[in-house]
Amino acid sequence: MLETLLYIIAYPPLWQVLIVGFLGSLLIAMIAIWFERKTAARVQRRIGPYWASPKLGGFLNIIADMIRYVLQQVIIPTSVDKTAFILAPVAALIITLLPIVFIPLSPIETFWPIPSMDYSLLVALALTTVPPLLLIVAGWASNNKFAVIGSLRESYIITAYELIAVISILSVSASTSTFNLVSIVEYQAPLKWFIVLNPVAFLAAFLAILMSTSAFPFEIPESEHEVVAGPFTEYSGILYALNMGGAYIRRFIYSILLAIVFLGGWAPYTPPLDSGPLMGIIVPSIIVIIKASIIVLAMSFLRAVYGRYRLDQALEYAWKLFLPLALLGLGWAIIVGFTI
Amino acid sequence: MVEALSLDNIINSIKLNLEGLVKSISISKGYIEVVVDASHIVEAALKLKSMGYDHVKSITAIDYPKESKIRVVYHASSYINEDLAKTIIGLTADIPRDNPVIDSLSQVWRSVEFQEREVYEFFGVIFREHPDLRPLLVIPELAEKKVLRKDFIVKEESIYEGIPHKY
Amino acid sequence: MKESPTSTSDVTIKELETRGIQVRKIEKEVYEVFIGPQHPGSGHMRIIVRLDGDIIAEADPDIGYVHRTMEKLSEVREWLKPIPLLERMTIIDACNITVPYVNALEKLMDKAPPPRASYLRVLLCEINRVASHLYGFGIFGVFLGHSTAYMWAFGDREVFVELAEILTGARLTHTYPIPGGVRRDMPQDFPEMARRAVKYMRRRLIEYQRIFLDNPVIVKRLEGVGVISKSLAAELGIVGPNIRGSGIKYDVRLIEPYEVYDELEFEIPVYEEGDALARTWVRVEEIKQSLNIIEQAVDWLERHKGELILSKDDYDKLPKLHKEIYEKTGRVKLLPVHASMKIPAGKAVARGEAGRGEIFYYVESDGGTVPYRVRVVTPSARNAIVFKYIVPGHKLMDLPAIYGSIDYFPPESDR
Amino acid sequence: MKGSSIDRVYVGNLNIAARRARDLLLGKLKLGEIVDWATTFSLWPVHLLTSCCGAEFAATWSPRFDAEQYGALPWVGPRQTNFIVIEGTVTRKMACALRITYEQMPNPKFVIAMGACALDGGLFYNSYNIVRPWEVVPVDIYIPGCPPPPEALARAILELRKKIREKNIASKWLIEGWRNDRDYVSPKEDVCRWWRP
Repeated sequence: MLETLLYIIAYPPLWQVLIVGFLGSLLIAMIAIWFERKTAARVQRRIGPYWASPKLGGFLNIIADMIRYVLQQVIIPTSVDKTAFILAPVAALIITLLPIVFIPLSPIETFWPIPSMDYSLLVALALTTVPPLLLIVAGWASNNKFAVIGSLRESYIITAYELIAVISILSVSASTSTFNLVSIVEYQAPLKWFIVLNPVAFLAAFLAILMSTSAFPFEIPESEHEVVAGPFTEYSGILYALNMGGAYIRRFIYSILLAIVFLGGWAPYTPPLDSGPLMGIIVPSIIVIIKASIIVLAMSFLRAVYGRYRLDQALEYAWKLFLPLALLGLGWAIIVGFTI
Repeated sequence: MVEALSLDNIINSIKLNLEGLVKSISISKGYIEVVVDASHIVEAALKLKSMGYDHVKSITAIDYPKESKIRVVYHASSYINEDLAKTIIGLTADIPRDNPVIDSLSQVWRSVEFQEREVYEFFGVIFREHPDLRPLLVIPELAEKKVLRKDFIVKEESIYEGIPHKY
Repeated sequence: MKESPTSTSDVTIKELETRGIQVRKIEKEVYEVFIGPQHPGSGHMRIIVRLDGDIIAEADPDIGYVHRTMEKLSEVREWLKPIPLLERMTIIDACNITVPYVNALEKLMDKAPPPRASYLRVLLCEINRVASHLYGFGIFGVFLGHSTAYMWAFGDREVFVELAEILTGARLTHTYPIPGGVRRDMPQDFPEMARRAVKYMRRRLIEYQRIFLDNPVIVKRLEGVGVISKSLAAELGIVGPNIRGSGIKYDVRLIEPYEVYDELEFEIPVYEEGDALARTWVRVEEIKQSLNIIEQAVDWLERHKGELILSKDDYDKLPKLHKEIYEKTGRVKLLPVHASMKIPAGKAVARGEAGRGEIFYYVESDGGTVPYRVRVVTPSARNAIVFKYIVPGHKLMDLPAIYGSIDYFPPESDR
Repeated sequence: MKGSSIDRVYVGNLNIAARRARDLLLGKLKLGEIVDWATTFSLWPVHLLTSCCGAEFAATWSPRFDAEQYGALPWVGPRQTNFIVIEGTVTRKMACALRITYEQMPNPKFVIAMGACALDGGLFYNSYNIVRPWEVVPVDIYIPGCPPPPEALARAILELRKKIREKNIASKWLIEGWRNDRDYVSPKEDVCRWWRP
């Protein structure tokens, strides 16, 4: 009975897309928001959310916020382009979740959502670049000056970080000579994680993700002191929650990719090829999720420490510093590929 | 008595510089009052500026309904010159209440620009050649009422005396 | 960006108007953005910004959202009542704002406060100055997205708000100075508290420097932004830390010492750069100097216990009961006659150095029970001109940096 | 949908279905209470500063008082928030901004009027440039004081929470589409008449 249930849960579309992809990322996003508010509060010598659930350290507060947003009135101003206004955040969220389909969470073929993982890294990476475009659509459809400026900034940032993210994450392929994520994980035997072999590429990828998900110190498209809420200025209720949660979910999906590519995936545990659903998929996925969460939480912590850069400064850093860094990482990866 | 001496010096030099423009000059509490004719105010301001008075602290307008005049006082002082910084010159001009027009000093001192707008909205004083004469603080509807003039009466509850005053 | 609503054709305008949307044409080829009054980066004002690309072509401060007509109301209230009224304009810097008004009244009445009252005023003024600088610092921090700086500054500001509360009985609106003295004496254990607060704040300033002022992100944002040259600063007539950040050594406490500032030792920090970073540093250095002054004032007050805090002739007029209350609690209970007192006719000018800069009062009396005219020019009112002349030419993201660095406080500006 | 055959053909009677779904969600699943609970812990004030009580408003979220522990987090725009704190005097210019901000907020939304000036003018009762906030927006909670200390504002937030929970304001508002326990306030005169584009 339990065995059957486990097999049902571990059925790839269910497990990978719904449980890890949707529920997992929602949970991690909520934890990240909670963590962000709590650590910021701790650094700032206060308590942060608390009285909603004193025993859980105020975690239910985030759920309360979520329920409030979901059930609040949704205002669609008369001046917006209605179709794009409603569809953009929904589509952005769906496309944000899509890369999870191409990310293996276990070396066992039966638990993959797609039959072959040969070009999984490429496809997953390609899909992560789409959602920001929809943010631009959302901003443009809002017909609000702050939203337009916000989405313009987003577009500048996209051009800057996309190259860095792609080069630095793909650089591992130069070492492993494969786009197969499973092979990449297998290449990283317990002590050969790419964060150790190629820290430069990891740093570049980390910075690119910070820029991509507008985390501090690159929170420029939503920089509230010039452009209120950036592309989301006109959004209310559930549509705003989708947008706001979307950034965290995107950060989480990126982090899963990073955990697979740089942090050794499900290492140190490697499931034997004949293991059942519990040891074969659930445990490795949890290891990956934990690794990804650490990256997410590290990103959230930066809010407490940094201010934000100006747009031109961020772009300057991206083009003059992070891009060479990513290229250096690529060169490093080639050397790694030849030597190890 | 270095203070008083330098004060005398300053008064003398003002008298010298603004010769023919000054109607009267006197030491008031905290500032030197220099009264000039309203038509000469730009000239006087230019001369004060050349003496080193580089900014204006305040433009005060005072309404005297009995004498049917509005007095405009530019309190000028200096930043760069530390000796002059110790004194405030009150460049004063009287203008008729029913036709309050005076030349703007915004071409002389840029720091007066916003305060002239303020005097304009509260007293209805029109500054000629001001670059941007619009109400600054209140809505246009209120600016038309010239609220700081004495005939705009604000009711006040008071236990000591029957207020509002009649001016 | 230039393509957007500016060049909307007439047809679309008509179409939008039929849908009930207000449309108006903008003459220039610019993108007009209204920042405020409901905007996280505006406070109680609106800045109409016209953008050319990302560069601000024109900025027009639309102030007056907090204009509460203090000058007019002062004209209908008895001489003492404008004190609580006027301190509402800079509620975070209440004592500094009211001391020059009281000074002006004292000039008109030819009355001088006893030295102890002067020292108490200076003490509260400096406590207020620290609190007000920390307020500005916190707002500045959050404008740059640095919420920790905001929280720290506001948390530490509470220390000084608490000190002021112990001294005067009110968190913000102290109504402390009155013509001829102050309203309350210092509590017995106050010096100890003040010294501890000073010690604590000195330590914290080092931490501020680590997390905020030396933070590479913040330095990058502030360096060379909003540069006001020395001559331009003088021409615009801006005041306070802003002008001292531009290399002009002008501080009313130095130029025309009021109260007992000539007996105290302190320095006026001056920076030559004139950019946003220099202005921030001036504020931090000023906090340090204010802490020194607090220590000196507290020392003096401890050495001169038991002196009067009200001028001699006022004290002699008090009935026996009120004198007893004063002896017991250190609280001055005023007579009703104070409320309806008459001040000899005349006009007086007084200036003082508030947290944000020089505050100027012109008070005219016609010998009645109410002022004939009270003109107050606040530091922020004079700094407002910066928006018009300094902001253009910068990027939109520099606007909060400049706004925060000049420490503009709209209620103060609007009166 | 009356008279149209579409609703009958595909999903039965839409009205009855909606009513049943509502009864199920509100009656058995207590969705209404969940909404009220969520609203009480998610009162996000909008960033609108009307006057000098803003100093105490800011202090309320400072580390010493930290109103964020009650789940209240000042947020950027009116669209994303549900709660206005009127910090003191509302001038004629600000009344326009206040009304627009209030109308831009999604339901359910609440207003706390802070300070004596927001009650009835306070020190500025006879000023020519102020309006009473209750003439502009419907106010839920008033806080006296000039300025009220941060504790008072925190208390007001707690009182507002109590009110929402006891009267089920948030859920009723969502179900009925408007708020029934309080009169609808619309300004007698056009508060934005001075603003002519």
